[in-house]
Amino acid sequence: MKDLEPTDQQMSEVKKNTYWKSLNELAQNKEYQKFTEREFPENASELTDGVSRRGFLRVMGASIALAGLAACRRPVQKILPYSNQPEDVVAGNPLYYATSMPFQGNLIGLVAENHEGRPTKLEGNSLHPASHGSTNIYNQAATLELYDPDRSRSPLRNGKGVSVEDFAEFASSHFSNTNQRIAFISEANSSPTYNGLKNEVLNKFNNASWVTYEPFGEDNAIEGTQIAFGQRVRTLYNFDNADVVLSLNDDFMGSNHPNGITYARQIAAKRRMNNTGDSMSRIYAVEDSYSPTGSFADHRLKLKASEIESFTYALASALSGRINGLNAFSGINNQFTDHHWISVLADELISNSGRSAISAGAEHKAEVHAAVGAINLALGNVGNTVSYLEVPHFNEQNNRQAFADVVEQMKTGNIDTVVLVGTNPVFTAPDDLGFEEALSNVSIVVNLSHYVDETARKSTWHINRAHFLETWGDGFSFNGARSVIQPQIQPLYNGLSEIEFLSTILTGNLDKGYNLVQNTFSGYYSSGFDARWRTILHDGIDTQDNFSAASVSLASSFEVTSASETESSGGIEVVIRPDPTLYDGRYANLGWLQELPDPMTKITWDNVALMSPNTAAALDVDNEDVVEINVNGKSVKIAAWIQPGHVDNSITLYTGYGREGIGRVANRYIDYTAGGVNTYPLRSTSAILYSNAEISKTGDAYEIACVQDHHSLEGRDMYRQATIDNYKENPAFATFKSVHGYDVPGMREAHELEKEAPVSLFREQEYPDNISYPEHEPQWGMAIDLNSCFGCGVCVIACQSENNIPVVGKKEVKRGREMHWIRNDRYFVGDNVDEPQAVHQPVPCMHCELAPCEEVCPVAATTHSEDGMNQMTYNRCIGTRYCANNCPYKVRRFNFFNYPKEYLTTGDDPDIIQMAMNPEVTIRFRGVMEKCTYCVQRVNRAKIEAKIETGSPKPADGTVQTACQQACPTEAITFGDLTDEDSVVSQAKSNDRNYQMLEELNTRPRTSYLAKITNPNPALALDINQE
Amino acid sequence: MAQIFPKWTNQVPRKILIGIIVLLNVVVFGIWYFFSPEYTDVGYAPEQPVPYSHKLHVDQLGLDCQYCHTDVFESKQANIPATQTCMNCHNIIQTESENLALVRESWETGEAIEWIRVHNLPDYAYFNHSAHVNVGVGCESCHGRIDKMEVVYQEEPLSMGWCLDCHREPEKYVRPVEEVTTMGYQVENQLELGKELVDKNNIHAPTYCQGCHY
Amino acid sequence: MSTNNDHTDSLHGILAEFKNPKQLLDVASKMSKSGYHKFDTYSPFPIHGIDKAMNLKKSKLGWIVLICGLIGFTGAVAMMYYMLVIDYPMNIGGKPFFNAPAWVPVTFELTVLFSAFGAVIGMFVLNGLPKHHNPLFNITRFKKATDDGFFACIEAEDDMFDTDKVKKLFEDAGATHIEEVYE
Amino acid sequence: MSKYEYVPEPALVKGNHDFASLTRLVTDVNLRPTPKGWYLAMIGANSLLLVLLVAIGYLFWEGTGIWGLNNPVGWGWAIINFVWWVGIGHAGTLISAILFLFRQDWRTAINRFAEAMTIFAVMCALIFPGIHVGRIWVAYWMFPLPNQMDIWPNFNSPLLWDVFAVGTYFTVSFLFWYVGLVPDLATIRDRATDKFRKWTYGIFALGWTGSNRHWWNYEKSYMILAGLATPLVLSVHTIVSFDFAVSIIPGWHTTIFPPYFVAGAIFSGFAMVLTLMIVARKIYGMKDIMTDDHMEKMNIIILVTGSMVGFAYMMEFFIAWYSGVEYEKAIFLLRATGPYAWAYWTMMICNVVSPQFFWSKKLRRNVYFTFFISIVVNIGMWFERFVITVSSLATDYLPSSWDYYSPTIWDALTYIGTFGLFFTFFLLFLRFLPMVAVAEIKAVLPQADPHNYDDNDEYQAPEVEVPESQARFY
Repeated sequence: MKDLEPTDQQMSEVKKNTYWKSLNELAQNKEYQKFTEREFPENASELTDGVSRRGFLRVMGASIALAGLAACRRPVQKILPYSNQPEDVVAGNPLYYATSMPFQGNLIGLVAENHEGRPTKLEGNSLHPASHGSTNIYNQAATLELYDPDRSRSPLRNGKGVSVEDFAEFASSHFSNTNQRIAFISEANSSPTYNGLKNEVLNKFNNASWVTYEPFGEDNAIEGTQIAFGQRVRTLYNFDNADVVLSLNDDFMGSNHPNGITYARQIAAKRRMNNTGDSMSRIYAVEDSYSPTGSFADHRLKLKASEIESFTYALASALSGRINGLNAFSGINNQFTDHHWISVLADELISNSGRSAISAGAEHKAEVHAAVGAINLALGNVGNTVSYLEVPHFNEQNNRQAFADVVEQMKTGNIDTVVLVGTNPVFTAPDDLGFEEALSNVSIVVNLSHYVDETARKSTWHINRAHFLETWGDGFSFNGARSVIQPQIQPLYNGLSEIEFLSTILTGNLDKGYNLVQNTFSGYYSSGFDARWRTILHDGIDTQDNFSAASVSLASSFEVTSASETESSGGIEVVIRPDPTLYDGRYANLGWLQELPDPMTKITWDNVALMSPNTAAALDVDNEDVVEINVNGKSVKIAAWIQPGHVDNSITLYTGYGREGIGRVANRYIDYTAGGVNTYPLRSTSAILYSNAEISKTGDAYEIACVQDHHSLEGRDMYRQATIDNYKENPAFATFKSVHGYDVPGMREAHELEKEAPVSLFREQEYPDNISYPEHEPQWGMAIDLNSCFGCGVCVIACQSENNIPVVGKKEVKRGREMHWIRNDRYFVGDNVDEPQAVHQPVPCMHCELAPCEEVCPVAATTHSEDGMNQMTYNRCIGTRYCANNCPYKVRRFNFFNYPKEYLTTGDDPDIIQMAMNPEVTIRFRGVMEKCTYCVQRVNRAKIEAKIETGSPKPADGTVQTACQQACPTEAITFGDLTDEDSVVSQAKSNDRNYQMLEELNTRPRTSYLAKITNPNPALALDINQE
Repeated sequence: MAQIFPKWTNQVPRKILIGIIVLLNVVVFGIWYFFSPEYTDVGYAPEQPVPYSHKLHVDQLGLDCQYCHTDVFESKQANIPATQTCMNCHNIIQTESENLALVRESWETGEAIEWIRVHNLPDYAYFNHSAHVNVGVGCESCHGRIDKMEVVYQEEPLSMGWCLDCHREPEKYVRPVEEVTTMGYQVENQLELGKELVDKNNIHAPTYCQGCHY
Repeated sequence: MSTNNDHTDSLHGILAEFKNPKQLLDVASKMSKSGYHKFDTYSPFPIHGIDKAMNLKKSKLGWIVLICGLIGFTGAVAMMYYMLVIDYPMNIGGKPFFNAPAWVPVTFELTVLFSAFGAVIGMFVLNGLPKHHNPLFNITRFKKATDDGFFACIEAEDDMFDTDKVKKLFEDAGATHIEEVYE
Repeated sequence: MSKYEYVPEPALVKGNHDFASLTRLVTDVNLRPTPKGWYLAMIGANSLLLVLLVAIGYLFWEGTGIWGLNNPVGWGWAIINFVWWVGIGHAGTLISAILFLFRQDWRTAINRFAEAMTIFAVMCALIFPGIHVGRIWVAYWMFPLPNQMDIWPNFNSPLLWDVFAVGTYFTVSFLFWYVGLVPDLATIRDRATDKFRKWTYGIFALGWTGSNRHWWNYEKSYMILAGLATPLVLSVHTIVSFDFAVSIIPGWHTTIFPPYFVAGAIFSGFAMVLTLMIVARKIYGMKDIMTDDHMEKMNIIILVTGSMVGFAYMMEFFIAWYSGVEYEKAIFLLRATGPYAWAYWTMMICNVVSPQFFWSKKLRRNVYFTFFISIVVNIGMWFERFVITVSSLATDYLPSSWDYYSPTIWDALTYIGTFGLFFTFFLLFLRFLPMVAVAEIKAVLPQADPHNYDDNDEYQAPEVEVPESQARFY
């Protein structure tokens, strides 16, 4: 990556230096007028291929009648070179800059790919400990958020558009009264600059109160450590050292966990099987709803969320007799005391003392976290698999309590001004607090947010927030690495970042975020700052001053306060969780995330009431039947969905849907009702995770767009797995012969003829020396390790971002026309209907050497390249769909409509979303087929670079990473040159577990799978058998 | 019974047949020629906002292509020079020229000069300059004798068939990498030399689709 | 356009109508046995056995069709070979460029297509059709030839043509009407 | 000739017709003023044609997405309709060519009619491959035309074979039809009284005189065309079946398809001819030519081909089981029991059960029952294509991609619209062209045979002695 040397000059001389650009700036110059004619604001750079590329196929279709005439003379195209060329920019070559994305207040290090000044793709920063080079779905979707045309575009005063200068003027007058009673309600933020400003604010305003409010977060975990250790610290796991992991309803690998990328990477690394000699960790999951972590576990126990607490105490109690430090739990007797799992887990944890880790779901009570902390401490895990970090920006008081107190103050009229920073409590606050009502008691409400959201509409002042890709910022990763946020583009709508916003409130001036951040960092270094700063910007991370580990001991006052016997009420309970693809709703307007299938249910565009088959039968409902869920007088109507593996008598609801008025995507897409139901009204302060509910069937039905209709493998062999013992006994368990007991047809004859591939009636193409492919080219191949995939779906989003895959909308998904080039199949397997195992299998194009799709194309639009890829030539395609029919893997996607047009043109707006498009990939027009290309644009770029540098078009191993591979947090996907025997992918393919899907068809896929290995505990396996 | 058709009508079918044959030939030839880039694109010479003369700068003043198109060996694009590049010299010479008014304006305001694109490939055809010039495809092979052009025009059809001519038989066209920017390069033993260069530079010009389309 | 029996026009031949297919068959046999060459018979449908009676030679159409069929066959193979092997060989599904089994259907179809063209066009060419103007159409009665009339005609160009002899021959054969046909 | 060896045919033309009366019977239809009923029918057909144009227009504007297609099911009604219409289009050429080669003189009553139906059915069929592609404006890339891209079609693709097969079939059928029409056009030319008809029919009659020298080449040509059309007609549905059989999809990938498709095509084609014939002969009073004997013979063919198709259905199951391929077994079980079982059983009842009624001679000769079954058979054959096309795609290898296909209103409108096209052309045919091959049917009258005249050149009707043992058949 290249480093960017930002100077004041670059920031201030926007006009001269066209590298940075904003729409408002454009509005004043004449390029802006052409903005709608051309599809990109390419004022800054030479018109690239990509710029006009995307328009072409569309124009071809729209003006077919004109084609004959227009062919005589082409339309005039203009090239706009730089006036003064920035030093780093080589027109046509992308630049890469480090930055970071704040997620739940913690930073994840990223590298942004920029084309002529517009970031188009985000990758993980391999130097950053929260990323290790990979990303989660929200990181990938951030580019779309940046170019979201529905983002708020200007400050609003009582709903009327004003300028940011007006706000500065207001701030300097209104906030000159330092004695007013101000409540600051902020999102979680780890930024040292921000927290510095927070302290300044609290110093300046005598009667100010500051609360941090997040609808989901680590509040309970922090309270738990307070109870257990008397310290408000962060729990950080190091699964690299954990041989046994117990998750108590904690989806720590999932996208919503603030440290999910790292945890997933660690867990997968601990379970990687390169040969039969390797060992792997064992994971136990106790959970109510099926989570990706649960699907990755070796053993999974279904418990209602309300039972987790009792289960935890029963476990602690069982351990208390055998190890020291858990005296507080001795004598607890509850319904789980005699549970088979308790004794098995106790044995397992004790025999792995110091090498085990127990985690609890973030929303569980503080007492549960306290108990888990005590157990981890007693087991000697602290320091090995668990550490506790002192986080400087944690507030002293309980955030949730503080928030409730502030709301109470607002209600009673004791607050004059409320400042809301990046948070949306009108939408997300627990219903019993009555936040909206409380807010109406406050005379001045100032809000900073990306969208004119529910809270912004109730505010006196709304300030449009700058996206993190537009602003300077800083912060810490979850594990405490200090990082910077480096802007990639000038704010498109002149928004303010949260530090600029606070600074304006403090000073009344519009300060530049760059100065604020640089000041913070220059404070850290008394000498040599400039060089240090350059390194920090280049690396995106400051290696110094990370969080320090707290030494913890059990608080002397620690005791189990809550009732030891928490008998569940027996009724149906409702559990409310953040959505696996939209989180708390802040990403609801991002089409990529709306259309990303839920990892476990494969539902897009909506939330549903997840329930077990038994519960559904008891309620007499089926998929898509609308049920009314009533909790303490509040009710929502939502479609039911049967989730195998869900605990009985429990319903899981996701938040984040049912948003109103924030954008076209979140509200409704095209002409079809989507966007789900707001479930926050069912949440209350006393029942933040679960509460008892009454369910009734309404008799209505609501269509749900689920991308997978069939969830059983039907006994087929697409997915292969074995226990580690079986693997060691029979390392070749995954081969076709092992699975079926006989060879692939034609293979026996092939052995006789000493050939490697099955013999068939058909001749194959041969190059000289009897090889199938020319030697002067690399031969690409991919291996997907099923032992690492837990179904998060980031590969899907990364591919969507890299390859300009359109969003098609709920209606089209419902019709079965989703466009994702890589999909993540999820099957439920196993003989036990109540305890199905969920498995994940990513399926991109297999790039078959003997591709069935190629033979049937009448116009040779899909053929084979010399580097062994199945090529799809869009501009030759006439759209017979025969190739898709004839693909046994069903990986081809057809543009039934002009999806890119609907997706890229957003009504009356300039087509700003097009700026998110990768200029190196053709936008596909209506009527053409498309599919995974192995990211051929990356491959070809690498080949050209290698050819120029070395004379050979074979790039060094690792030079080319496909988008899915690069994004994958568990490194499940490997890609590279098969002619290089030492390449990572060749190594992976030589693994015993390597198998080809549908090998008997003799399509010879270049993409193969490594079978999954599970590590069950014999004690529990027996248990299941006995049942 | 009266004759329905006069006697001369017996000649009509033959005439119609000949007519159809002639017409078909005309149509085929017409489409083949008039609908091809050879006819539609070659010779496109739009008037540029600044009357920049390649003939003057290249032929008479002897500037190398790379003086202005600096990125051609590094990037997929042979960049159109920034105004800055013009001003390197025109700060000093021809500072008052009317023809250069737009250049000076651009330099002062920072706004781009809107050049008209001459050589334009369809958006689905991915062409990389660096991949070509680094293995000895000369500028003039595609752009013609730029040094003789007062106004730049399109010399070659830039059609797929035309690209394939060279991709199939690169030895007919390649030259030593040092000679890439040479105008009017010609050797007698092109085929022999070309074959040597193809071997030396390990040229395997792709003729599969993904070489250019993705 | 000529009028009926316009004697200024040259004589085309003599046309006679007969009652039924049997008579026509008989007169056909008589005409050919008498040594006439330029004669013809006309009927609304082909009459079984009249080819022998008229001493017609085997039709050359079969040869024309064979040649056309061969053109279709070789043309198809040559076209595909040029396109997929010589001009732009592409790796399609890992199959060899010269993928003979896959070419059978198109080769067959083009062979049939060209043969059919040969059969139809050849037939019309052999019959000298289209010929919209025909001296026989001057005879009103000749309309019946496509309905229920059976006619025989000896053309004036025949070496042995003699109006009286011809008329006599037709009369003997039982012709119901005899007319002179003028150009 | 011994009377016991000769199994005589019932008279092909009923009633006391001679050459002239047959000419009048057939060609008067074209020469009479247009009946009002024809206009009414034409309005109906044109309305449907308009529906087709609207449906296609909207398709051009919006894209193939207006149909119910989805990801696993890339081919839906368009391909079903294509195969169905092509199948129907097999009857004409079969009757003209194969029955001609087998010297089945009864074909003369219906061959013109069936050939016309063939041509119009193939036209309806040809619409679909043209419009079902995503980018209709570049569909011409399927033809091997020289171009500046220097790229050619892929002759390995069954779809391209289809282009050549159906294109050839249409061309040859049309030529065959036209060659047969020429003498009859001459008949109308000679009977026409107004100048317009004389001119138009005259131009297309090409100056036909009925010369026996011409007839000689003509018959040769006709026989060669029949000889060419016979393998052609078998090849066309064979190649259409290759669209499926050459693929890799379970339920498609099977060698039984060519014979089974051809049998099905004949089956549906004869049914369609019957449907049309029963109505037309009533309206136009052609019962003397298109007799109940014809209907019965065709019903026997329907019975035979229907049973062949039924045999094929069962053989598919047997082979699926016998092959031991799990995907193959699964797809056939799913057809009979899965989400498309309703379509499968509709097909079975219509195609396999309904023709079995024709074992009864009484039902074979019952006009109303035949009409009913002929329609049922075509419904069944449509469902056969539906079952093959959709069910295989909907549930193929990977259970994850299984999806249900349901059509939209535009699928239905396009299909209905093709009937508009079909009937528009058919009505024009009935009105303006002789619906029976007059010259050919005259040739099979006993009067046409010179042997049936005595020494005084007087017609003697041949005596037919029907042996006792055979008599019950007639």
